[in-house]
Amino acid sequence: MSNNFSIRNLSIKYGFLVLLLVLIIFFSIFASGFAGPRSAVFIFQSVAITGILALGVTCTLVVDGFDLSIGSVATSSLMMSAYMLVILEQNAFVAVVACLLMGAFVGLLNGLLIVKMKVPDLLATLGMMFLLIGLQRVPTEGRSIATGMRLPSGEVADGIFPGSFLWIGRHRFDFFLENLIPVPVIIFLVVAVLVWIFLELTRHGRLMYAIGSNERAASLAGANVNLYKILAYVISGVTASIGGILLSARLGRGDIASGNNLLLDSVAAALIGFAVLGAAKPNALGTAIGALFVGILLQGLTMMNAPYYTQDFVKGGVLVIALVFTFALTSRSRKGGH
Amino acid sequence: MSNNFSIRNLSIKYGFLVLLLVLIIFFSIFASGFAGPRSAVFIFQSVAITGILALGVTCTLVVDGFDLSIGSVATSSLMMSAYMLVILEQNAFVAVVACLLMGAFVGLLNGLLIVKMKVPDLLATLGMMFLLIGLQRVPTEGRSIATGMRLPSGEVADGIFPGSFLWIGRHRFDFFLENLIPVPVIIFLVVAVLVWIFLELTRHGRLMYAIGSNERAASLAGANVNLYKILAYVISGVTASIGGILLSARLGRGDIASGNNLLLDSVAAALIGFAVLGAAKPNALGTAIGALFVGILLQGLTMMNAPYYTQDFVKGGVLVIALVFTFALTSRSRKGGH
Amino acid sequence: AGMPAPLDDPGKVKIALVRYLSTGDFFQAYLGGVESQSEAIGVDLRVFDSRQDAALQADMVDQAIALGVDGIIIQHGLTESMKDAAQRAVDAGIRVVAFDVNVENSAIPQVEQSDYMLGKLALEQAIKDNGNSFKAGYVYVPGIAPLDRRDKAWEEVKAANPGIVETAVFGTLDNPIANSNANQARSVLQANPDITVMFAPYDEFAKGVKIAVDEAGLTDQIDIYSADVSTADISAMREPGSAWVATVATNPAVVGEVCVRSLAIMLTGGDPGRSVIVPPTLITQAFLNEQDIKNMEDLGSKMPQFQHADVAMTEWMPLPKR
Amino acid sequence: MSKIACKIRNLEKSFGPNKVLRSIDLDLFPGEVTVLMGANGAGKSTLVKILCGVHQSDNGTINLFGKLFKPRRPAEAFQAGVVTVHQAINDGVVPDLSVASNLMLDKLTNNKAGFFIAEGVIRSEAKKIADTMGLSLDVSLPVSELGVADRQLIAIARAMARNPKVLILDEPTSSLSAKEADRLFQVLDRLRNTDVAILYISHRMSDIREIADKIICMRDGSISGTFSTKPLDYEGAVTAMLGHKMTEVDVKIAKKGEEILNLSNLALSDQSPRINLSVSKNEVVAITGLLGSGKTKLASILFGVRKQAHGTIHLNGQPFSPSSPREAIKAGVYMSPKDRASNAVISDFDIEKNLTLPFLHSYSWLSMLRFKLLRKLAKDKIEDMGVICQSEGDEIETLSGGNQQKVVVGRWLMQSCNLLVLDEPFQGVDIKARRDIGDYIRQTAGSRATIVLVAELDEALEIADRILVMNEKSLVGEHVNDNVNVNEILVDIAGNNQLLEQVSK
Ligand SMILES: Nc1ncnc2c1ncn2[C@@H]1O[C@H](COP(=O)(O)OP(=O)(O)OP(=O)(O)O)[C@@H](O)[C@H]1O
Ligand SMILES: Nc1ncnc2c1ncn2[C@@H]1O[C@H](COP(=O)(O)OP(=O)(O)OP(=O)(O)O)[C@@H](O)[C@H]1O
Ligand SMILES: [Mg+2]
Ligand SMILES: [Mg+2]
Repeated sequence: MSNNFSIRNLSIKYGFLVLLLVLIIFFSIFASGFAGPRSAVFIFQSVAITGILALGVTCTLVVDGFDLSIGSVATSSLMMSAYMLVILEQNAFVAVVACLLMGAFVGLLNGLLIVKMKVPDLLATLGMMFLLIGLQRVPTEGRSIATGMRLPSGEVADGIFPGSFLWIGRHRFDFFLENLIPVPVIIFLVVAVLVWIFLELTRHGRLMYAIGSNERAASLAGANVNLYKILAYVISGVTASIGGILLSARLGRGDIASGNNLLLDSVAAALIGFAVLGAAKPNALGTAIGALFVGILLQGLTMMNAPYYTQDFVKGGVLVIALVFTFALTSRSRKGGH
Repeated sequence: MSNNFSIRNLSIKYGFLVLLLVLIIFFSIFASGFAGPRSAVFIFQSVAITGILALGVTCTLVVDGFDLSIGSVATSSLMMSAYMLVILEQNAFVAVVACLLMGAFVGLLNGLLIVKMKVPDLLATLGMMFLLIGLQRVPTEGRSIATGMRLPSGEVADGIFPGSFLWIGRHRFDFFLENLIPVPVIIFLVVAVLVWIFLELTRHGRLMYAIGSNERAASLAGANVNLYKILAYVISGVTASIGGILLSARLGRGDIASGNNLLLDSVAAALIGFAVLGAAKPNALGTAIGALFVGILLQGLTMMNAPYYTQDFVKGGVLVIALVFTFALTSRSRKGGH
Repeated sequence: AGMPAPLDDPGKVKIALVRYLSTGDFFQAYLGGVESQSEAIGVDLRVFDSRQDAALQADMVDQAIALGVDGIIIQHGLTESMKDAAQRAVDAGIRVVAFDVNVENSAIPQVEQSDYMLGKLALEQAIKDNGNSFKAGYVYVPGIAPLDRRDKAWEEVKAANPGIVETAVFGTLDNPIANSNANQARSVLQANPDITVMFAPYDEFAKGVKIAVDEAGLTDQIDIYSADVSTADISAMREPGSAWVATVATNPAVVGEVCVRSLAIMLTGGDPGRSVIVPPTLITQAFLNEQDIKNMEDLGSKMPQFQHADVAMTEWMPLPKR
Repeated sequence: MSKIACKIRNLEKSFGPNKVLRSIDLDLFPGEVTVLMGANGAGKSTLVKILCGVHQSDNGTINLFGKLFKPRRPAEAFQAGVVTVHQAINDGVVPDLSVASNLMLDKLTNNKAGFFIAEGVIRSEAKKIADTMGLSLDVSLPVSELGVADRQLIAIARAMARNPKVLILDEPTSSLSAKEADRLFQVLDRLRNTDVAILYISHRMSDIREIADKIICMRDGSISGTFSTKPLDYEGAVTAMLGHKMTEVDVKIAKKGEEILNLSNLALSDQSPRINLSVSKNEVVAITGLLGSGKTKLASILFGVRKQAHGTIHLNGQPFSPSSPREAIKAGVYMSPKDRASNAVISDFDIEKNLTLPFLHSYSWLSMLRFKLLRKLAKDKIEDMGVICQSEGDEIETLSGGNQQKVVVGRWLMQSCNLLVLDEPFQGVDIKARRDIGDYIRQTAGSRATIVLVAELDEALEIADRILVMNEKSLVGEHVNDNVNVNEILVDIAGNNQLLEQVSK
């Protein structure tokens, strides 16, 4: 069957990519300002943070889990970095490390809840989500953190977001053009490649897929199921905290209202990834492309001056059509009966 | 095993209810005004809408599906009822029927996407969610709908929310006390009882549970798998639209709003339901109690003047502890090994 | 017609509106004002919607720069994320105005609807109606810039009037906001039956509180003071026996118009001033009932100061058709 | 026999109040195949699961080559050289991964293996492993597309390649036919010669006769007999396992009623030969044949799961062409599918719910279930089928493999029908229960036509009035089960004489 280069198999494999291409061509023609390296970088930039989160959630999907806490881990990391810098007046390095540790710790907690306490994944991470949403607001009583803010104690916070920290979110490397590629885009690409290598090319990744497909069989074959599941949630926690650090460095402030849409957008990207290259399962390449897909769509629509509500509508519509196309074809070619 | 009245089995079965009781007692003592029939009615009132949505999502969980679109179906129903009443100047009956049909239709679409097009449930309903979020804003170009509003055409909308429609959201029946029980609470209880009867006492419910556990075996035992899956999504769509109607009747206008919190809160209620009476699976009674649990917590904290962020925190914390308790015990008593 | 260069050539000048917030009536009406004023002066408008993503909003400024627009309106956002982007725009020779966000740039005029004044006027009315000694419930969610500015007014009034007791603070931005706040307000009223004034300085909050007050049957006992207004708010305030007695608002469409006019003045080489403040208007239930006002348009025609703000005006400035 | 490979003393295990293993003493020697016999629910799999680290014993010790052995996880058992093929076939394979990854799963879980995997190496090594078991599969196919026999072979092949010191096989041939089983025995012979200690569990006497060096019998969680002097006393072993003597089956050919099912010129798939068959009321027809000969295909066509390529089916004289199991059931055609884990067991349900699943509509009133009736019917059926359990409310997952099988077959005996198709109904069922169920099927056969699809000839001989042989999707032989010549049937099954020699060796 794998040697069968029928039109159907080609469309399963490349249908989604063709759709992406068609979109790009369409927008290049009809949306002035869409084509061009800066616009392309902008698209990458706009999806970098959701993309990084989506890659983490992909790892949990691989072990047949789900992480609803990523959005709140990211915003906690955003608040935490601001707290470290502005209120505790730490340096950038300490802030970054603290956030990464926090992400890993939350992931570990999620993993332990799921693995040791047998709490269903959705439930454990949902509880964690509410917990973090509350917790991140306690130190400042729900206020955003910015230099010069007045603390509950009455003092004024003197710390600042140092340049070295802002660099992570704002610096742009020259690449053919001056100041072209922002650091978050590089980080996104690096995370994507790392997660891809991990899932596709290492035996650990393969075992994680095995666990996701049949946990009991994997365990009976000697895989340390608990360890790998915890690992998946730790990865997810760490990537979410990376996302939060980038957000913080881009905003330059611990903004309490930012990051609301991160969860749904990154889940969307990870799920769209199912359709890429006919994988029909969570995969890193698909997730990255899924994130770009959404970015391209939104950028194109913005460039065509479409009102904000049509963006959701078109996003949903294109999503449904693309998915119907891919999955209906995939499933039909798969089986004749039982 | 079922005759084993050990402490562990008792705590699995009644642990969550005991926790609920403890909460109620705690708040009755420490939150002035918490105890009493009117306060109890508020709690029911405050969770009626999420509870109704949660009961729908429970049906999709039973067939091992998931409906991410409920929040947006509810807000679409909210907008649609307002559109019917204020702009098309229809009567309450027509508006209600139209919303219910819309909910059923969206559920049908979700079901067909999942069953016929083999799109994974999360993905199909996510696409539908975005689609609806966009769609509900198109007719009014993102404006809320209220009597006297100026339409894009320049005319003024003269329709009103008739008393018969507002009655659905606002009327209170006498019950021992005057004006005690609001219509939404009655509807919530009726929906809960109906869904409970359907899932627990009818053969259709049992077949749905069978499908959720082993779809292929259920099909080979003669169950009409596709029909029941579609039915689950239709139920979910209809209950979500009922939620939207109640929201509309309570607000008295077609408010542009996102349903994100409705989605998360009702998913939380449905998932907490897993822990009630040691069910460890989706169930209607658990879902209703899960919704009440959240309502009691929020009502009590609000009455104790706790800042809003502590509410999320406490909600998450109590959730996690309750779940750890229930699931860790359940799983240990269930099996000796993995 | 009769406009100074470069506005004398309709369609030649391009401006961009870069938004942080877009969902809701205020923002929709604001956009309407921007659009109609842009049309009146004949400039080509592009709208960038970051949907509450502050980082994306900064990038959108860069995109607008890359598109070669002549002027940019920054609508809301965060100082920290917008400051650099705004500076880049200025460096690129683009005229910029900022609405309700301080980008700390002397080349950029600041259009404001003065949230502080919104809160202040509403509270003054409350004291006028209820005296300077009452028990109040306050709806507030910290961390949201305009609410924080309105909170300043509340803190000041409280400090100046020791007789005003803040019995309960609550509030949530959980969607749908009015419904969630109704649930909270319901609990608060149950726990604190002696509250007589509710200060809800955001109309979604006020709507929620009104629903709760109605449900608790306390319409006669409680007065609600709020900020912002919309057609739906007007009908809620005018319901028979409504507890929502006053709100203070600027017309969002007027604010949108003022932003475009300020930018137009800058494009023609003029100076609208460092700070352009659109004055708020007090709207009472009694006034609405007296004048039989049904919607925003009626309000505009019965209240000229609401229809048009005489700021950022020049003699050549064309106004949108009413 | 010099050294003991595995020495078990006083091993005990209970699940709740249910004592499953009572003071088990057992020795395994290198280079010896120890066969463990026991009725369904005797505790064989539980013993295996303790040996491989899935369950922990409540009491007792295990010594492995003189060292104390108490594995807490499967990985620990592997490290000590104890390799297991489990009874539940789906516990042995990962459906979403390719055949190659499945065969190499052990390499992947080995902590000493490298960080990266090379797809090419995996494939070529997997091919080698596949060859040892004579698996001729495209190793890049996902396992989800394979049938149950291939899955079982993959699990076995992987275990063989792991260089075990102690190899445990829990009913490895339950889904295999004689041909594949024979290949397994060849490989086991090789391992025996390299001093591997083998524990072999099976309900098939033909396997046991072929492979056993020693037989140990279990009854109700205790050892009830050990047989090690050659020639082995097979009948004595069966008696020790059951606690009483096994009666001989004596099939009395029943009088045929009117014709129920008629297949004319039916082709299972394109280009396959045409099948003609008539089955009558009160008749039990067994169809036997090698794996992949088309038995399951025939059953799926009759049950509306797939469509025939050509030909027609008549049921009670009417054309019959169901498009789903639901329609087939409505027409009175019931089928118990093979591969219970994938196709029949509802793992979240208890016994009662599993038993009554297909006919809920007739046990409900206005859609409302009649719980009392359901419970009573379930109790009766548990009795009829001899399911060993605590009550009808037991979760099906807590039953032993054979007892689960009884439940899913019993489900289709809850109501009378026109045509009953049983696909491998005796998979994992012990010899006594098999006879009892066979008797029960024959007793109730009067009202319907019955087709039983079995790969084991013994099973066919015990139950059928008529035995048909299927080979390469066509019916190649028909034998009335009355003093049949077994060799003739074997010839038909094998399809050619060369294979026959192997099979009847
Ligand atoms: N996880 C479990 N929980 C409760 N009881 C169990 C569990 N696993 C097995 N049992 C019980 O232990 C007993 C022995 O089961 P086991 O699977 O060892 O039998 P077996 O000898 O392998 O039978 P079979 O020949 O049918 O495979 C049975 O009564 C079974 O119901
Ligand atoms: N576990 C399974 N999963 C998916 N499909 C299966 C499974 N078991 C059997 N099948 C399907 O059953 C049909 C028949 O399989 P196959 O031709 O391999 O064997 P058969 O000869 O019909 O059965 P048997 O081995 O009983 O003689 C095929 O369509 C096959 O895909
Ligand atoms: Mg799932
Ligand atoms: Mg067994």
